[in-house]
Amino acid sequence: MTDEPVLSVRDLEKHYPIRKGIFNRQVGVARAVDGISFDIGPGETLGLVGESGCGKSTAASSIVRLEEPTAGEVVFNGNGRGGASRDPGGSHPNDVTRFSDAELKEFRRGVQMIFQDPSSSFDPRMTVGGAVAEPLAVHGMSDRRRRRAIVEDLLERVGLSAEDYDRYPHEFSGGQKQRIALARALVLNPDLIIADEPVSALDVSIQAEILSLVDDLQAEFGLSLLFISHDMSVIRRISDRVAVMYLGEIVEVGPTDGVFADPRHPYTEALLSSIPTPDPRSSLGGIELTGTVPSPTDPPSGCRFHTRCHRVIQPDGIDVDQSDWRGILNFRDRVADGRIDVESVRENAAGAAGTPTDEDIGDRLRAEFDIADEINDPDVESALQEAIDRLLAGDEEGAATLLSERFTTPCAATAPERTVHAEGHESSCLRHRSEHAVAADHADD
Amino acid sequence: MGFGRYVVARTLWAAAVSLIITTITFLLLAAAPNPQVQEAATQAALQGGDPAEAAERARELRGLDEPLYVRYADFVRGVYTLDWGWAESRSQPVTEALAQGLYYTAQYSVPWTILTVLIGPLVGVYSAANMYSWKDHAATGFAFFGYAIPNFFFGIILLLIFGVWLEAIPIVYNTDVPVFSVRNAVQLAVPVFVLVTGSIGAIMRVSRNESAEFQNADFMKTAKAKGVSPLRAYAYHVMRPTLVPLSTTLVGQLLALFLGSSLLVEVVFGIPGIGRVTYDALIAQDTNLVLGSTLAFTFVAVVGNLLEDIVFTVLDPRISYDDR
Amino acid sequence: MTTQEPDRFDRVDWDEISRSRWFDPSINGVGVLATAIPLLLVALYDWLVLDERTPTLDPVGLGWDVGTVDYLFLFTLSLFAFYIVLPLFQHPRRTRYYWREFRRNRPAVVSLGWLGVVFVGGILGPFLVSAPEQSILTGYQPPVFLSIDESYVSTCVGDIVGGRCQGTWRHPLGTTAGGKDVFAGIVHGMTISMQIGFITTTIVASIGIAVGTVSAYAGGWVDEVLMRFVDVVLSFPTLLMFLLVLYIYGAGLGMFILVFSAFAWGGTARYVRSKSLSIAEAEFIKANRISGASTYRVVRRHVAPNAASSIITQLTLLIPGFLLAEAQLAFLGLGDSAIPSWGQLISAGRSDLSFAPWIVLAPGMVLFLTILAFNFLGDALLDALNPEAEAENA
Amino acid sequence: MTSPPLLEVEGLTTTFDTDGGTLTAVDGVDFSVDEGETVCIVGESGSGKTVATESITRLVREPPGRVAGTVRFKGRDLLAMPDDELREIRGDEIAHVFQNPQESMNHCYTVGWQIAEALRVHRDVSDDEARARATDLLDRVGIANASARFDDYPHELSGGQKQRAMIAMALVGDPDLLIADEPTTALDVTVQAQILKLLDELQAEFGMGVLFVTHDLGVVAQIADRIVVMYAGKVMERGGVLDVFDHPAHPYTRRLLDCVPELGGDGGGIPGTLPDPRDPPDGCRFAPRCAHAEPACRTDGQPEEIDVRPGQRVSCVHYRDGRDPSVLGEDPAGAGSDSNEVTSGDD
Repeated sequence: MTDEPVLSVRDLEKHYPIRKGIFNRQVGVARAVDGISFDIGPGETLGLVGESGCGKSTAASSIVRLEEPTAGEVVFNGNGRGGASRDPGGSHPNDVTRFSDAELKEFRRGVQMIFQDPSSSFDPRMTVGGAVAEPLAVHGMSDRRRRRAIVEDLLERVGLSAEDYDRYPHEFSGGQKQRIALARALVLNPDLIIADEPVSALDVSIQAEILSLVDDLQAEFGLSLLFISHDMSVIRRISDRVAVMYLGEIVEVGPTDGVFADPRHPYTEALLSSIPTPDPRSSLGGIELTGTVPSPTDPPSGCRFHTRCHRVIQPDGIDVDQSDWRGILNFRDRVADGRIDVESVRENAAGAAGTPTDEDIGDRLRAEFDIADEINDPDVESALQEAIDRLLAGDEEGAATLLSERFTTPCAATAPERTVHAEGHESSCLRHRSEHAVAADHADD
Repeated sequence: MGFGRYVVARTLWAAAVSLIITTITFLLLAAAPNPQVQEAATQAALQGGDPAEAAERARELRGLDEPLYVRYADFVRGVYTLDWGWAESRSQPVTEALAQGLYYTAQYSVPWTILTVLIGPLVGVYSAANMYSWKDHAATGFAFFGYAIPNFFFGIILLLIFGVWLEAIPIVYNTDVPVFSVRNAVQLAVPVFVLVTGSIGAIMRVSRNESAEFQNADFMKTAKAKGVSPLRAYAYHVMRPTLVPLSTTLVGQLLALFLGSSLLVEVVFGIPGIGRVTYDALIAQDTNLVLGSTLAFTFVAVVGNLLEDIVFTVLDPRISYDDR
Repeated sequence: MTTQEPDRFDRVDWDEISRSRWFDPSINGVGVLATAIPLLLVALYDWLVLDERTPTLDPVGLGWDVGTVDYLFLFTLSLFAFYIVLPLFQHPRRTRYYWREFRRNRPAVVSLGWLGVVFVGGILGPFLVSAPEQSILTGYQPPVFLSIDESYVSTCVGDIVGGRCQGTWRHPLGTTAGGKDVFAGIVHGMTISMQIGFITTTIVASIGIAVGTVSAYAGGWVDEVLMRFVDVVLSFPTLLMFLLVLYIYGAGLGMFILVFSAFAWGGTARYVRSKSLSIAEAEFIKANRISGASTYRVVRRHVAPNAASSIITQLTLLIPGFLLAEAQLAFLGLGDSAIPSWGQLISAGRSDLSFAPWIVLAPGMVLFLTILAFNFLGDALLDALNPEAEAENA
Repeated sequence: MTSPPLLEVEGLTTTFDTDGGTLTAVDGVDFSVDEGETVCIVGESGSGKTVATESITRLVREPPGRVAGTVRFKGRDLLAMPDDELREIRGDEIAHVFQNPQESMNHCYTVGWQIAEALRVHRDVSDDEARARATDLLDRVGIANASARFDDYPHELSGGQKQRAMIAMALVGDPDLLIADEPTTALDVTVQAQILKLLDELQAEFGMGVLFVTHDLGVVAQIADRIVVMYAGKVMERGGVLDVFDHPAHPYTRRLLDCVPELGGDGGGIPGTLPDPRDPPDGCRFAPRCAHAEPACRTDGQPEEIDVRPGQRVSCVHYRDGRDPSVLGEDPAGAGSDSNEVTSGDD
């Protein structure tokens, strides 16, 4: 019972249909969240981090059923529902996605949310006291004086005063509004709070204050926290464990210290290295991600990160410089998309020195994709040169065919499995294939 | 790529709307007692005949004894083949009567529309550029005056001043003067002025408010930082985006005024345009002509809305045709 | 209430609370019901018991015959009182804030004053000023301080000085050709204008809000069908439709109100829909849903009130359109000539413009000022209720 | 430093007339930028840093704004200059990149048109030349397939691409000074890293001076040569980036650095809020929120700036002659830990 997680998410999916035309035909799906799994223990903070558009906020709204998840299971053991065991049919009695309306309403007392934008977090026509008291009224507390007493006490706990009850949202600063939002999230005494980028609209100095407040409240009331942010330093400050999300999938999960000290997925590595270190002696740099950001409507096959990965695997028989390899793959993808305009390259090369020769243009192309002028593997070099020649000769299709036949990566073919690196530290990258892979199905642990 | 298809789809929709309106008009007519049939019955009764029989004959004569769907089919066919019947009060086909009216309506509508479209947005943007100055207040005052004063009332007052007291314009529009002549221009000046004051106010307000938003937009700061001169900045960066929301108001406003006030203005100034034709038909209980002018105005409205939608899509590059 | 130990959020026994449920009606709803029920009873009594010719209030000794329009008017007045005016007193802090914003626009304050006069005049006027009556003998009386050539008037109420009939306080704004007092006509016209304004606005708002929110919340094909329908409604040239209806069925005030509200709600519905959609995106709506509030509660407590504050502006700007339309039709002689509206007065004086201009000018100016006042008011409300402006000033 | 600085700002004061009185956003601020140098203005939102940079080329709306002081750029006073002369400099010699690329582009025109516009207003170029130059710049800032992107509308580009296009727009006139106002705040970290790197490369290539506004101390540490710390319209401290990070002198700078746990701070934030710019405190602007404030801090206006180290100056009474600044705590970054030792368990 003590080991039971408060929240346990399994293979959660949220797909949005994409409709077009007069008849609203469904022409595809956007896989905003595509099979994520994680647990949050009692009193624990899990940080969910990723770039904008990776699906972290959608994940949050699917968990609390602000939006109906497409598939998957969300088991919530808080609110005194703990200790339940799986039905013989395999479904869990605490599965939020199967809750009836009444159960759902009760579940809402156990899970609350805080949102990003302090300015739209409150009904402009309602006093903040009224807004904080609203959940109490929703759940049937009809005694106005009692509601007021509870809310006044709570406002003081989050660092405001009881007199603020009758003031309107526009009278507060962003930081104060987030405190009020915290009060509203707490008022039903939930077991879990989901915070969706609660500090990203605030100044650093205010951020720090809010984070401390969250820390204190969490300790006092034994809250569990799912903390969503794109800001690695905020995540580091608040989380016990981190889950890194990329394009609808969790690519790495583990204890904060472990992940920050030893990121095992190339994406986590790139993300960490992108944070500007507040040390004036370190130089600018880190890993620069090249390639285009794929759309969730058409995610790349295999490992979703392979189109931007700086560690993308070379197939057997090819052994070139890693940055050349990345460049060749980018070049290949761009040619395949027909998005290389030879004419404009020619024009730009012309600006430098007279009429450009094919060689100049070839060099320019290589420079654009960070490919060395001469690749040390002669086979690769000749194939690449052949493709460039075809491209310059106007045979775009030929170049594309050649490139896609010649240069492939296992990352595009195989979806990586989870690999366990240390206690609770897992990541999904093909580079870890040799290590021990976990079983694909997750039993309740 | 999608633009052609969008236009086609939108046009089809406009056609559907016109059919719906035609249908409703038909139903309204079908549900009401026909004044001519009643008249025939009354006549028969007065002359000692059998009113019921007379009514029956009158109904037969007008094909009212046919089943509803047949009449409906006939009606729709008539509407779309421009076979709008005979205007008894004017002893000419309805379409011809309307065409004659249009000749006079166009004489003041064209200058009025052009003036409104040209002056309205310019004054609005100017007003926004000088926000809260006396120029802005003056323009705002004029705008409010313009759309608050009822056109017919304003027309009466001006007619009282210029027609009765100063005798500068004829009290009743003179159809004998040539179209392109000073005298025609003089006698049309007052109605055009009345209509421009009425229509320009709303357009000025919309362009003022919208452009006020755009001139405070970040991209204006960018333009300024690029070294763009204020005149160029207003012409390119404020005027252009203002036209997008304005296009939706502009057509609507002009249409509303055209459909409503032109009738009043023609009655006040005695211009024998479409509005006057409609009015006379109403007084004379000429069903075919009333119906014809109503349909004519309705189709103008439908086409106007169609144009508005298409212009809006052309003006705003952010709209994708697939979404609509 | 325990004083030593204040209630704390983490000491609430929710099991106990969720077992007790009871109905908690708001004072506003109670108020409206309290006025609507007697009104309905009177209306039923009027309809079922009294014969057509007996004035409704005859049993209590009053001569006022309450018509359908009057019932509707009284009902909308009670809605206005309990859902617009009363909340202003219930939330003094917010009212003060809006008033501060509103007060900055001086023309709007003046406009509000003028509309107050029209409102009070429209409600109390008919009880204080008797309806203008035909009296051919006292036709063409000039307004006070003005005069008219003796030859136009058959009997001059005031003095005749130098062959000119002087105006008197008995007819402060003069009389029409038929001897109807213009001032009394204007006061009674206020009632008509208020009735048109209140009733059409209420109908338009009800249909518009209902269609708009349903469209926004239902989505899918319901949304599609409703919005296409709105397209059709908006394509109708209202004035012409009215001409047609009037041509076929004849027109009274009730018909006018019906037709105009039936064709005017399209814009409101569209507006409410887009407003509801944008409000539904706001995080406070998510916060409420996450608190377990039902869709109905969210719409009623948050979406509708927030959309309403913007609709008020839009509706304020619709009213002058109705007044203008009524005046236009009356002017064309197509309205119900039994209704003492401003438009009727204007049209009555049109042929006498050259020598008795007050018959047209007085009601025309009142109409103009009223329309102007509504426009100023709408403009100021737009600024005062604009949430963006609130954020900037915060 | 013998040659005069590229940009020299003295006593820059920007006020706005509002309904509630006159609001002083920037209050007598001095700073300078040398050729090829990156100066960062750091501060919380509302500290006046954006207004300060926009006042340099008088981009603030006047009225209600009013800009006073002197801004010498290559020896000429921009604030005393007639408008048309200043316009020649804007976009040509001094270029701006703003925070929000989404809003900073006009949605009605193509990206290429907007880049070429900057060129067209300053040079007499043909359409083809303008197009060629704009395409070239798009290519240079790393937008793939530049000639096709030229005809895209802003909404067709991603946030990062838009900011790259904005940079291309700024570079059109080969500026000597680039003013970048939080250019990466609205972007993802991975994109931010790319943009910062791009700016760094372009600065080396074009030899521009860069005035960079940010609240992110990580970014500051990465790119700045010198720092100006602003608070409530006043400069609190200035100096070389190493000096300020290693030995922050002003209590405000210290608290700011403390907000960053990576620097060993407590991450406790700064209690209180910015003063009302319509009614600023009498003494040091930071005194109401300062843990070390004493009566002398609350009178006589913002203290004079005092040299604490070559090139590092601070505006704080504790550094006045004969006073011992050690009351503020000894160690720079760790200074805050003395006031709040209980915080733990966050890592």
